[in-house]
Amino acid sequence: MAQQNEVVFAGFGGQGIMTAGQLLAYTAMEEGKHVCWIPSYGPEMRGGTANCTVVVSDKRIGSPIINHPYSACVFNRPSLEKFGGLIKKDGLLLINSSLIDVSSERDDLTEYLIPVNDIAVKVGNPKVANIIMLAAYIEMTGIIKFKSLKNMLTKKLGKKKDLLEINYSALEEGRKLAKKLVK
Amino acid sequence: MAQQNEVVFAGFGGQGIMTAGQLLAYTAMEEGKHVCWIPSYGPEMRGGTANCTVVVSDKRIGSPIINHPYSACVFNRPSLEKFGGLIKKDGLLLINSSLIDVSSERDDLTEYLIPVNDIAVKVGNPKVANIIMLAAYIEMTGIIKFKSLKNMLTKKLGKKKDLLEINYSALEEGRKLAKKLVK
Amino acid sequence: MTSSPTLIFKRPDAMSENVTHYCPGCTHGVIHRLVAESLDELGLRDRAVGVAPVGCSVLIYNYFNVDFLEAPHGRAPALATGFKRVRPDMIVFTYQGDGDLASIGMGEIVHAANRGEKFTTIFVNNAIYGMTGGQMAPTTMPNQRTTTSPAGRDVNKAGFPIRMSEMLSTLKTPSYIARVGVFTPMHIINAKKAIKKAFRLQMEGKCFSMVEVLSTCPTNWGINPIESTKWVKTDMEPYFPLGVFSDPERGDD
Amino acid sequence: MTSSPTLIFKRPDAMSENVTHYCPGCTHGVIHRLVAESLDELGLRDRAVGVAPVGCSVLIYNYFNVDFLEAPHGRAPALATGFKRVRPDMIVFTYQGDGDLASIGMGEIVHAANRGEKFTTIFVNNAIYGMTGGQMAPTTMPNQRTTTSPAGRDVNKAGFPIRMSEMLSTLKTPSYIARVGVFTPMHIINAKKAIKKAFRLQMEGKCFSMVEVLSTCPTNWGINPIESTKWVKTDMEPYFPLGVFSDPERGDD
Amino acid sequence: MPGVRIDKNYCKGCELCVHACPMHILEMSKDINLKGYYYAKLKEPTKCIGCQICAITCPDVAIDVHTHGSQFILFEY
Amino acid sequence: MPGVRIDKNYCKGCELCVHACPMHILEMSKDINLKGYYYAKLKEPTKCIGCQICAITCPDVAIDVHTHGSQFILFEY
Amino acid sequence: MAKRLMKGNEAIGEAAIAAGAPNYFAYPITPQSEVAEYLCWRLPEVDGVFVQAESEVAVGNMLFGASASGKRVFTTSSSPGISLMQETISYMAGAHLPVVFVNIMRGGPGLGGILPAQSDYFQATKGGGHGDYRIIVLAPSSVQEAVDMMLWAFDLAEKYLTPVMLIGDGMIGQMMESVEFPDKYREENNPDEIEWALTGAKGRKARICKSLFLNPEQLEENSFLLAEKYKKIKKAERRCELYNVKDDNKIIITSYGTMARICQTAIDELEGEGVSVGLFRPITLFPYPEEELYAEGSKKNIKCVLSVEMSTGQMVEDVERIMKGKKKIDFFGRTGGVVPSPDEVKDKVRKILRIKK
Amino acid sequence: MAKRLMKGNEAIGEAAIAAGAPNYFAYPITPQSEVAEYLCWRLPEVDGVFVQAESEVAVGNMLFGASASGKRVFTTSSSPGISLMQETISYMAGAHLPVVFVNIMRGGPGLGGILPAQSDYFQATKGGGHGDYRIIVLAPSSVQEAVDMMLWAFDLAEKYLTPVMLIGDGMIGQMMESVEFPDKYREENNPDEIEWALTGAKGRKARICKSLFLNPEQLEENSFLLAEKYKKIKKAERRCELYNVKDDNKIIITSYGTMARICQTAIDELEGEGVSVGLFRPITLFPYPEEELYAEGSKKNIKCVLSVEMSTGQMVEDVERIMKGKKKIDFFGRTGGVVPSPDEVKDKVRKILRIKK
Ligand SMILES: Cc1ncc(C[n+]2csc(CCOP(=O)(O)OP(=O)(O)O)c2C)c(N)n1
Ligand SMILES: Cc1ncc(C[n+]2csc(CCOP(=O)(O)OP(=O)(O)O)c2C)c(N)n1
Ligand code: SF4
Ligand code: SF4
Ligand code: SF4
Ligand code: SF4
Repeated sequence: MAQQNEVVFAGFGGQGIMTAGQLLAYTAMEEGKHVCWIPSYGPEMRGGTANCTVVVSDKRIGSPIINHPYSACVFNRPSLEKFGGLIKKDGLLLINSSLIDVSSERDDLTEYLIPVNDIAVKVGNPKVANIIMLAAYIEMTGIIKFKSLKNMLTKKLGKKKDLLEINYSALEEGRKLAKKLVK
Repeated sequence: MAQQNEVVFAGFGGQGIMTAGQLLAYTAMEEGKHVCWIPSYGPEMRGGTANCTVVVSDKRIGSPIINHPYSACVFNRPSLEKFGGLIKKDGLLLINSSLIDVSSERDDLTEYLIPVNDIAVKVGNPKVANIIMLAAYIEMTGIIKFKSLKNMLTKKLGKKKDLLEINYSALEEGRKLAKKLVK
Repeated sequence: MTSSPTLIFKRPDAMSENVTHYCPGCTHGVIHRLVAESLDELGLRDRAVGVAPVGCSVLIYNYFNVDFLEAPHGRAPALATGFKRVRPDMIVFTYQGDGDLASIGMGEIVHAANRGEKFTTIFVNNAIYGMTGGQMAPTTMPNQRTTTSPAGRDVNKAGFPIRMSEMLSTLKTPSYIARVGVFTPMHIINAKKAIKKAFRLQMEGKCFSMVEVLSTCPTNWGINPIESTKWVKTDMEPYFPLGVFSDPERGDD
Repeated sequence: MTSSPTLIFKRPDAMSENVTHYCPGCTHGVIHRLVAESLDELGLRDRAVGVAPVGCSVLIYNYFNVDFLEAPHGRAPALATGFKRVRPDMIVFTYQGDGDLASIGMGEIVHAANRGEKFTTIFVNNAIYGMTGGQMAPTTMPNQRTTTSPAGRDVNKAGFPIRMSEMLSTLKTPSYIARVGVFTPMHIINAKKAIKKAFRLQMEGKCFSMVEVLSTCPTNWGINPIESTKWVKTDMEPYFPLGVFSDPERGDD
Repeated sequence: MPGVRIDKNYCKGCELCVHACPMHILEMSKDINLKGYYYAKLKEPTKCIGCQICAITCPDVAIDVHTHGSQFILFEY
Repeated sequence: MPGVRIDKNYCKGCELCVHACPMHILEMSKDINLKGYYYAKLKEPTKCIGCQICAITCPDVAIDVHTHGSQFILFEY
Repeated sequence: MAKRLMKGNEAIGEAAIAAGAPNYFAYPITPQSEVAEYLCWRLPEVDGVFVQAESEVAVGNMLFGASASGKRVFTTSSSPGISLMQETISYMAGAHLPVVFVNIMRGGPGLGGILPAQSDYFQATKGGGHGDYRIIVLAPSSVQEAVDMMLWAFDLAEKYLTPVMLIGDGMIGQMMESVEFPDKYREENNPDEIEWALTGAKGRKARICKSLFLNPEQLEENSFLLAEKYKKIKKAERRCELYNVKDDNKIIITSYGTMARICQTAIDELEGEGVSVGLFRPITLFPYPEEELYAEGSKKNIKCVLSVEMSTGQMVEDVERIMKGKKKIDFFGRTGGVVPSPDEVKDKVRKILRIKK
Repeated sequence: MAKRLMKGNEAIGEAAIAAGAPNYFAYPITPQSEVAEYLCWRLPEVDGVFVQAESEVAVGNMLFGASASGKRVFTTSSSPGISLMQETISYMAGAHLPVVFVNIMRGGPGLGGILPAQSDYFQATKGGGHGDYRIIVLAPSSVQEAVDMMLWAFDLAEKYLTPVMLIGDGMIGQMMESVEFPDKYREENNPDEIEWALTGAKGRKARICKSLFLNPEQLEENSFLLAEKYKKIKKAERRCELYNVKDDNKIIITSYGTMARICQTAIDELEGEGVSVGLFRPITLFPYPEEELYAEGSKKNIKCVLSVEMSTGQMVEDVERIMKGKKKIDFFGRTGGVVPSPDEVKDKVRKILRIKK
């Protein structure tokens, strides 16, 4: 079977969850991959968790709904609780350790703790926590090229130079940390 | 097959067409027969002809719509034109000769001309033309008993003595004429 | 010395030659003619589209030399909105009875008026459902007998008749709204003016316009045509006063 | 000398213990409480039936200890009519948003009011469609930005906001119709009086009653709750003036 | 000199014109038309003042009005 | 002596009560409740006059008002 | 009770009263406005409720509200009016509410005409609204049957807590036949005895009548509950009538309502000509008497199952499905208000059997 | 044109513009309100018409009016909203008007929920309104297909002068996928070139757009005309896709829309386990690709035709009918917003084949 990767981004509304997923999807598409991004839009939306799933594949994508994704990036505790148990065996779980002080308690996953909020504050804008997570995720999976993501950010943010700079830093920080964690 | 008789009453609105049919149906029902009365309620209603069909039978009635009735009582010219050709072979056609100066031009029917409006005026109320026609029809076909019809009229008109008298006369006149015509 | 005769009153061009199916003395026919004359006089026949209701005037398209659409019961204002929005260069009008407009079509007329759709509505108020055989309408008068109010309209259960013109003219969106009658020649002459003005305002792209016309239904009222016109005057007009309720040219909006 | 404390303000009995799903600062919650308090104070909880709308308050039944019916979008007044007609001994109320009541449900509310149905409508006017994500409502203010009027409501295309209380009070059938606000404590106190009176009039079998409440939607207005209450005062109230528009006890009908 | 023409086959015999005519010169005929209606007709043609009121009144547009020469306009229509 | 009790788990942190209190004795806490909201709390309990205005304002019926002994009624509610 | 000669429309109204359901909400539409015209004076005599609504959308929703009270309620309408009730029917099915609808069908689509037709079969039996629901559909073929079925319809509606629809073509509404009503009319429901009725939360938890389930598992549960209900209905409530069904039948005609009576006349006349045809008349259209049709239709002697309808072919799809390819299926229909005559049916039969007249 | 990553709802809106149909009338409803939110700023850019109507009943009728002008028009809605349009759909079918409806289906019946479902199959394919009519029903399974089908839908609507409906579950509306639009967008229709369009009776006889035929023969004629049209459509416009259909398939799954994609994943995974299953995906639901299904489904190697739907079983009735008893028919469905996983489909297949996991 062809290569397919699935990732869930999950957290509170306002944490840039949807954007992170869309950025990944856009970039993968630009790289010529098949992609599908799908949000949850159910009753839990108001006040609860927000999440989206991105599927990236070399061939036409079957089910857009992934009950057991290969990987997840969880930004808050309810999300960990919801998705921690759903990840495929041998899958990957990235936990925002700035807000989550527990782990999945699974031993069949590769699991990393990344304090994305803390790093974001360090970088200079608490809003880029999602980008840091995304960068780390990409670094770890190689699902898309780091450079492509950077190009995509450049394209999307266009002339907002300041913002772009901070996002660049976020990317680098995420990548750096990922490299450190993995090795 | 069991005995079944069908008759169409047709004329202008206001000629008592529906009432004549209903009287027949009521009476036949009282006599224990199966009956079905059905009006036309189509687009022709406003300004056009009004008609109804009565089916009287010894057994459960099949089709309530009779495309080719055994008999018809037509009160005006458009009705003659509409139904004259539809009557079953060897059927019976009663024509209100007060308003219709032609005949069906069919030679396979028993056809009688009855000037019911003229007789009605003579009886004292132009509105009983329909009763005269009905009486004649009953006399000719024996579809119900004359007495039953009289009883029904008595029942329906109840205490309106004057009206009842005129209706009785109408019945008698109709019967008389029918007897004369048939023999 | 005799000259050849000139026709000073004749069937308007916008009307077809067909004899209507209306009952004798029913003033639907008068209202048809007023619409047709207005279209002719304003030169609009060529680019007019009418929207027929469900009601006695459901066959109105047979009586006009004008393109026509036939709407589901009550929805003519929605059809007119759809049409006019995609063809703002055309002249669109609905012709609706009181059951059609004030009962089932209440939502559509209020919203079309409120959006200020640039079409014209001719609202024929005859205080009854004509076509279906004389049932109570939202405009049926208190104590008026109909087939569904055999003891007369009971205002305690069915409420009072709805005055559409008054109601619609409370909307802030500019509009032309007038109530007229066709129960005497003088009233017909005034009705014509209102209808023509409604079309003129549409022509000028000004506003939504509606003319409510008090009409008769001799058949279902159970009285003759002359009695019917009298009944409009004595029984309907006091409750449904004639007049202009909203006028963009009067600057009262 | 300390006595044991008495509760002088507490959650009304007619309300359940559930935390609402409403956004922080949304005044739907206040209005719920006013209804519950009114039912309690009049002793009506036991024989009350509410009709929920489709809108943010679709789950209202979770917050009341009262029997509830959930209506199709806009049709609550028809359900209430049906219920009240067969159970005139019960107390029936609808709770409806502006999309529900003034847009899709226009026909139903006008006719229920016009028939003088003896139920009470709580009409929550927050100038927007809350539940579906902030689309334009019939009550959206001129130039107000919504997801379907991103450049602000264009009155030339969408018309002006509809003032339901004014419109319904033109009907001749007796009714109690008032507009209140809940944007300051003082307004809440007055709102309560109106709502309680509406229920009292129903209890007495007098008339149809409707209280329009100017409410907030901080989420879809995109401003915080305090700003929101201010916006009601500065932007909504001038167009939607508070007051009693129709009152059977004032004898103006 | 003005005059009216009633197309008897449009007429439904409602009598509104007869009632409306200010000169009282219309009446219902004793014959019926194709549709079975007693139609309106002119009783005293010479008295017609060309006011058009009968025509304006007729719901069935059965009436034409014509004139020989100029006609005094009684009202705007 | 009157007092208010705010059930922090009903509170959604809208701040309307803080704004409404005529005595300015409410404030938002620095902690969050179960739902993640910064909830309202009483800053200076002793200054409470039992006017009920905070409770009347609260959209989430998070506030109770009680009194020891009699309470002056400031308005009809 | 004595026999009465009554118009179908009026008899339907009286039958509802007999069923203890004197609560009627309606909007006029031909060919059934006589129901309202009858009930507007008849209901006050029995302390019933008559409301002329502003539209069919309102009618549906008045029924919705009234039904939730536990009282028996019904309406009558005709094709376009029934289309306007589809959203509400879906809601009431979802909320498990009993209610009886009568559709006196006229020609369609659109405004169509006012004469008899049977072209709303799909709408009634498959569900014209959205979502996984069905309604019970009954098809009377005489005025007496319409009366009997009204009584039965309320039983079914309450037994299964579901909307029930009687569909009859315009003839059923317009014709007068003799009819008997039960000697004893039923009492109205006492809402206090109904465990789901909204009667005020006095001394009990509040009740909620709804079709909203934001949680998909709960919504699915409700749909499965409905599916379970339909299964039970299919098992217990199928009804049909066989006419002239014999071992020498060459053809089985399937036909319902008054159309079936016309077929019956045709069958009688064919029998006289020595052509043996049987009639399978479904009385319940949902649940369709599937086993019964399959049993009759697949007998050795049968060459063809012929669906005769006043439509361009709707029930025939069910017949095809049910017959599972066992026999040739044929169709004859007239529509738009044209009522086929027995002669036309006979011609069609002869054509199938290649019999020259 | 370059690929774009777009949400289904927005792509559907853009596709209509590409189809030369920038005339949109709508009322908000989840899960498709983004179409309106997208078009309310996008349409003014292309001089299109955007009207937020007061209700879905009004939407349907605005489309009715606008379509009669000869311009291309469309709307989008979701299940309850579509139920409210049934009367008008029947009218437009009867009046032979082209129009495109999009139903982004949610769980029902009633208010139900807002999550994806396929339980409006009956309503769409059998006609939820009254009278003898059908509409063309298309079922895209990806955002790109939704776009392509929007273009095709307008072609079909105009070719056959009929309403066309795209039905997609909530996923189709909510997901983002890469999508391409045609390089050249179509021009809007020129009404003056359309012989039935209402353009003003200038120099020609007045045109009437209607579904009313009081004369039953004429109404029947119109119905027969419609029936003829549907026959042509059935002949020419059936579309389906086969996936993994091979001589060793034991089962053919029939499934449409995104549900088919889930089945596809299940099929891929089963293939890996050595279980061979084929997928028959109808792309047109009306006309249903009947011959094609029968051909594939009745092959010797097939044991069972399994209909997989997000409903309690609707399309399965058509499958039964079409398969004429040739094979065992089975059904698997989840509903109410519950989206079945590939695993559940696999389990069902294994169960049918009695394979232990
Ligand atoms: C949806 C629907 N409901 C009901 C009808 C039946 N119907 C036809 S005309 C009419 C009312 C007509 O009354 P009105 O609008 O007052 O017009 P009039 O006939 O008096 O001119 C009704 C209820 C219909 N055709 N469609
Ligand atoms: C028939 C139908 N159309 C549309 C919807 C979608 N819908 C749900 S709530 C709503 C509007 C809510 O707005 P409003 O009534 O103002 O209440 P709010 O949410 O602002 O309190 C709409 C359009 C629906 N559920 N049913
Ligand atoms: S029924 Fe009434 S409204 Fe209709 S044509 Fe006759 S008089 Fe006119
Ligand atoms: S969306 Fe608006 S109306 Fe709805 S709960 Fe939130 S603030 Fe209140
Ligand atoms: S008004 Fe017209 S229809 Fe009536 S009697 Fe005079 S000519 Fe005839
Ligand atoms: S008003 Fe209520 S919800 Fe808002 S902050 Fe105060 S206590 Fe909390």
